[in-house]
Amino acid sequence: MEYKNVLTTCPFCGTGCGFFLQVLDGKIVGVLPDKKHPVSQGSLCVKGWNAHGFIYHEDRLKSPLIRRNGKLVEASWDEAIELVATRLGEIKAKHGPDSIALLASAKATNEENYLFQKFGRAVIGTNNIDHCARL
Amino acid sequence: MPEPKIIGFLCNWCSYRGADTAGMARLKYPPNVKIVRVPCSGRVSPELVLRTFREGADGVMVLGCHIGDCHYSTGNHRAAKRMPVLKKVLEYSGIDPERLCVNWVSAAEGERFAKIITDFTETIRALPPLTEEMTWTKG
Amino acid sequence: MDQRLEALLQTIQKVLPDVDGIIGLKVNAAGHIAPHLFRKEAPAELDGLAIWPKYPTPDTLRLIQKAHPGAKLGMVVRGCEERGVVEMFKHAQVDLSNISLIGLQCTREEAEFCRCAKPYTAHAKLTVGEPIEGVPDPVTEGFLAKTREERLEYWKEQLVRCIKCYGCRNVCPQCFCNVCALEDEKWVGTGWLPMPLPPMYHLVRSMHMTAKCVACRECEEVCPADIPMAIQYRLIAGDVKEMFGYETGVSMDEKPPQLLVLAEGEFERTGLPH
Amino acid sequence: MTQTSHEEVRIGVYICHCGSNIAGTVDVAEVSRWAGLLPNVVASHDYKFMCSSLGQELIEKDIQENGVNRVVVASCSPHLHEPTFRNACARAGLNPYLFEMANIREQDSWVTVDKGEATKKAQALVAAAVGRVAHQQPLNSLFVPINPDVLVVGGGITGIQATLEIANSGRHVYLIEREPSIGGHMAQFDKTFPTLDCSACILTPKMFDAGNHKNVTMLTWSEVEKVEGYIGNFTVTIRKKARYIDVDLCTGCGVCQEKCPKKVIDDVFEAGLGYRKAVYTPFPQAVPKYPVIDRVNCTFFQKGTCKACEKFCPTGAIKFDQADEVITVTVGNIILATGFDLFDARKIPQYGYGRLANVFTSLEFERLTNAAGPTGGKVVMRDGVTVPKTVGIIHCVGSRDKNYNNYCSAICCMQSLKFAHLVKEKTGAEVYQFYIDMRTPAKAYDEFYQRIIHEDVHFVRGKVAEVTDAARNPGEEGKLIIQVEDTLVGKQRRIPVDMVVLSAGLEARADAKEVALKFGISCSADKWFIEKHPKLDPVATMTDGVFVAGACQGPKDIPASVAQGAAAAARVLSIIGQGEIEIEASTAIVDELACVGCKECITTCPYQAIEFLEDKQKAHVIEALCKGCGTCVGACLSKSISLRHFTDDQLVAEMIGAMWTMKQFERAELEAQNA
Repeated sequence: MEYKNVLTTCPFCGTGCGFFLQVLDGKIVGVLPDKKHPVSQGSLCVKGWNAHGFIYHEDRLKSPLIRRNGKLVEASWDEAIELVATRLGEIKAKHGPDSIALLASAKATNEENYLFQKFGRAVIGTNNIDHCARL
Repeated sequence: MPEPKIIGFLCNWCSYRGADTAGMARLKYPPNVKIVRVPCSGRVSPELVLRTFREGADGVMVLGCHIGDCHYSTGNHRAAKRMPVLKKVLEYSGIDPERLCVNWVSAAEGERFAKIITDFTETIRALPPLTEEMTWTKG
Repeated sequence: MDQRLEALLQTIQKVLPDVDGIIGLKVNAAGHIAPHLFRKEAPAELDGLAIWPKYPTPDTLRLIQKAHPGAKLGMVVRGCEERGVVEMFKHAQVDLSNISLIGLQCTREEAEFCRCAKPYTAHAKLTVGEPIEGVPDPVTEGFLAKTREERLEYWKEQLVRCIKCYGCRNVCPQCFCNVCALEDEKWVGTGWLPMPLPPMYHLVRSMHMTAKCVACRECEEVCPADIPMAIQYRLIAGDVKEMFGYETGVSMDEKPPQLLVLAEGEFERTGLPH
Repeated sequence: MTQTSHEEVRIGVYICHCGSNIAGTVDVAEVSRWAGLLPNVVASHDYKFMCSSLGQELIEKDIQENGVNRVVVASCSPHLHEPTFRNACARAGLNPYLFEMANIREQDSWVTVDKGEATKKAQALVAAAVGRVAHQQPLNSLFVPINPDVLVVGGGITGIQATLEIANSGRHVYLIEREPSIGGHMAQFDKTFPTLDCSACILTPKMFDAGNHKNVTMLTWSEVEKVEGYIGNFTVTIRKKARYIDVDLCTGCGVCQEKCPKKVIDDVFEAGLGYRKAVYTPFPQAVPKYPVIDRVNCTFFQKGTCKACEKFCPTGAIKFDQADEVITVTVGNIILATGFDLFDARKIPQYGYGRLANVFTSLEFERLTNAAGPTGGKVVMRDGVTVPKTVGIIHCVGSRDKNYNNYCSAICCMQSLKFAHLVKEKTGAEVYQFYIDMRTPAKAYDEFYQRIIHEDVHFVRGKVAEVTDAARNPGEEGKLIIQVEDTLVGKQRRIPVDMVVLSAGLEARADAKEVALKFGISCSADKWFIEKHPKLDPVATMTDGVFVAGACQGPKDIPASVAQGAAAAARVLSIIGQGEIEIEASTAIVDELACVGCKECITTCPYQAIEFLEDKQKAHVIEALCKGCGTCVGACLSKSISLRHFTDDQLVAEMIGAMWTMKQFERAELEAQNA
């Protein structure tokens, strides 16, 4: 029997609210806002409150899926990246770099988002980059 | 001013029959109240009343059997305890609690039914339309 | 070390050998505080024992008991938390037969923060700190002085900020339903901010707090929009007491009044027509 | 018979003209045209009389030929024709719970003045029903076997009649009576109107038959404590009060009553005019013949010595150590025939009962005239010897009076006429009747009235103001003066008489409310038990399997009571004959996934119909006990419990249908104003 709270930062947007993950017997069972957190001061939005929801969700993706014959089937990361690279290359070759747009996510870290835009501008060669928070 | 829109939740055994009795006696009353039949006033959940207001009703009525005459023996006791609290919730939310009418009509009381309907329609007519009050910006 | 904390630590150390664990608050290395289950086998954890800010620990008890129904537990409770477990007990959500309550009496500052009328425990056999009298609730009293039109305006000013985070529902120890009416499109619509009026979310929630709200004010504390929603719950609690003589969280066996047959004189006090 | 929830909803709407009852006020053609445009409506008709066979055939044809799978009839109250149309649906193969009714007659055309408004209201009600019916689900009724045994509560003439009817048909009856003997009020009477035959002569054979019937278990000196269960399966707990007599040994010889030294005023059977012993049978022809010992007045029980009865009892049947016995019986149906109480004339002080010696109540007078009564049938004044020379009989005492009871007690006029005849016959005295209106509507009643008029009885029409012994002139000295406004002459009169008889009205039993609660039925404001329908179902109640008969349902004379006793028996026998019975299909159901086991529904259910499944920690509805009130739904915060046929979806859809229509009309009106 073990119950503890693990402090973490909300992954959903750039605000960086703090909350606790309630851990019961090694399993995350809920979220508690951190009342002493300098950013969120004990409050959360609906996303933060449900930040743990995906962890054990049956619909959670645990490996890449590739559509084969109209059906999504599990694939390895190498296969998936290979496919994305090939297809993006083909599109860029056929329609030009501006036929591709990139949509970044608040769920990724700053570093990841930096890499993402760099990939867009330097590798693909487009400025068509936007972010989910503008939706 | 538009006519008030009112929904009445009436128990099947007393108040709905009271409405029938008023009809059989050809008593006349305003047509504003549209009746939804429920088995017992105890069946009327607060959510149902609130949703009716949300839908644009200016007034809601919950009519049951007189205390002691409930077809389900004490179903209306629960309504008699739940509805006053709901009235308070309305009051504390700035919604006129008069917009919720809770009353008792027996199957024989056609005249009482017609009077309650007439009086309540008049009460609501004297208030501004609820949708007018329920806007975020004033004026 | 704070005197009250010291006393609490001593009491816990006294109880701990006889139970499987004690629910209390613990501070982590970064200075952040959250509920924790202090276990017999890890006595060193008690170095992190904390008392403020408070958290909705009745829900912690419910979570742990669900996984370990027979566990023998201690639990540090303030007045509101004690009332919380009492109500949850009456709703068959916790079992108090194996629970030792350790009452922690609130200080005046804490009581004032919560505008608390009952900052003390009533059932806990072991208590820490001196009980103090309740403090006034100027926010609720101020609201009560308003006219109906002013109340409506007041709530419009407050609720326009509501982002429907469901935080007040999530944090509430009395909101233990598996499925919540507030998530049912029939009762609470989705897709609009500010929410359309009348504010179904808050109206339904106020109604559901009847004879349930233990005035812990967790809902207000976690609200990102600083909406003082507990005003309504507190006023309703007062009315329920007046009409039906029921005080939430006080008695272990008194049933919620709205579920029962009218008792002598209650009908008259409801103000309904006879 | 079953439809899946996934099939396309195809609604048929039928607007009834009800001759001109609806069509005279509501534009039925317009409502029908408009209904045809509502979502999911595939057929819409208006017809002269939907309840006629041709109207019903219209529905059946649409179901069978046009694929209609939901039906809305807009006509009268569902209390009148819901069964009719449900049956029509069932005949056509559609589950009857896929039918909904809009009440546009009682709640619209009959109560609305303006034709345009009435039409709009009809449209709103039809839209509401259309919205609702789309969410309705087929339901199948539950059938439970009927226990053929019957409980009859009350051993007066009504209960006896019901008992005999059922017992003679071969079914078993438990007849329960709270007094030591069956017989009820009728056993106290001497003559019965209008035929003047002797009450005892016609009653006692029936009492004997009931008491000795092989199919009857008679439980006198007993009361029902608790009733559990439902139609077909009631469990009734009965307290058999201690008689202190071993009925297996007692022969009913009466020696104990003879030897008992304690005389007690008998204010039950003898209405306070006569005496009985502490061990007694209420009257000689009592059934059963066994006496009871009245503990409160028995010298042995009060002082610890005496036991005269025990000493003299030839069979050793006296048992002072007997205790109350609590038994349970199981029955399928219950008939309540608990009778009435007499209005307490003391409540009207100006009539002087209890204060002026020679003011008698009707029941006292019955005992006076009864040959087996305290005076041996002699009509004499309170002194026991003086024969009155003038008698005033006052009608409507406590009846038709807003200070007491608004209703007419139904028997007093005829009873008073009977009294007048008996006074005339036995004393030759002058008799005055003081009446408000004479009400003699039943067979041979008015003939009796005419006969009494010709017996030189004086009839004064007016409500008596006062009965007094304060004389204003020598002629009034020593008399009771009846002060009355004679409304036919239009003047005040003072009529001196020797004796006054108050025709006290009938009231519901003092404990009627508790009894109603016990049996799960309702009382009117006057505490009479409420029947299911005042005209068409006068002996059934809203609680299936519980019937009412006789004066407990309202004031009644003997013929009407007997008729109701037999009627209730017939209703019960018809249910028993079915073997099993359909119970309410609209019951509550718990969504176990959603239920959090907080037990609020269990606390609130008025019928203890919800149990807690300890293993699952969930609530569970016992369908056979659920009456479908939905109180649990109102209480469940997570809406994990719902009531079939009155679900939130259905009620919200119905409400929205009405609201949507009202808003449509409002918008149209605003646009018309702005244009």
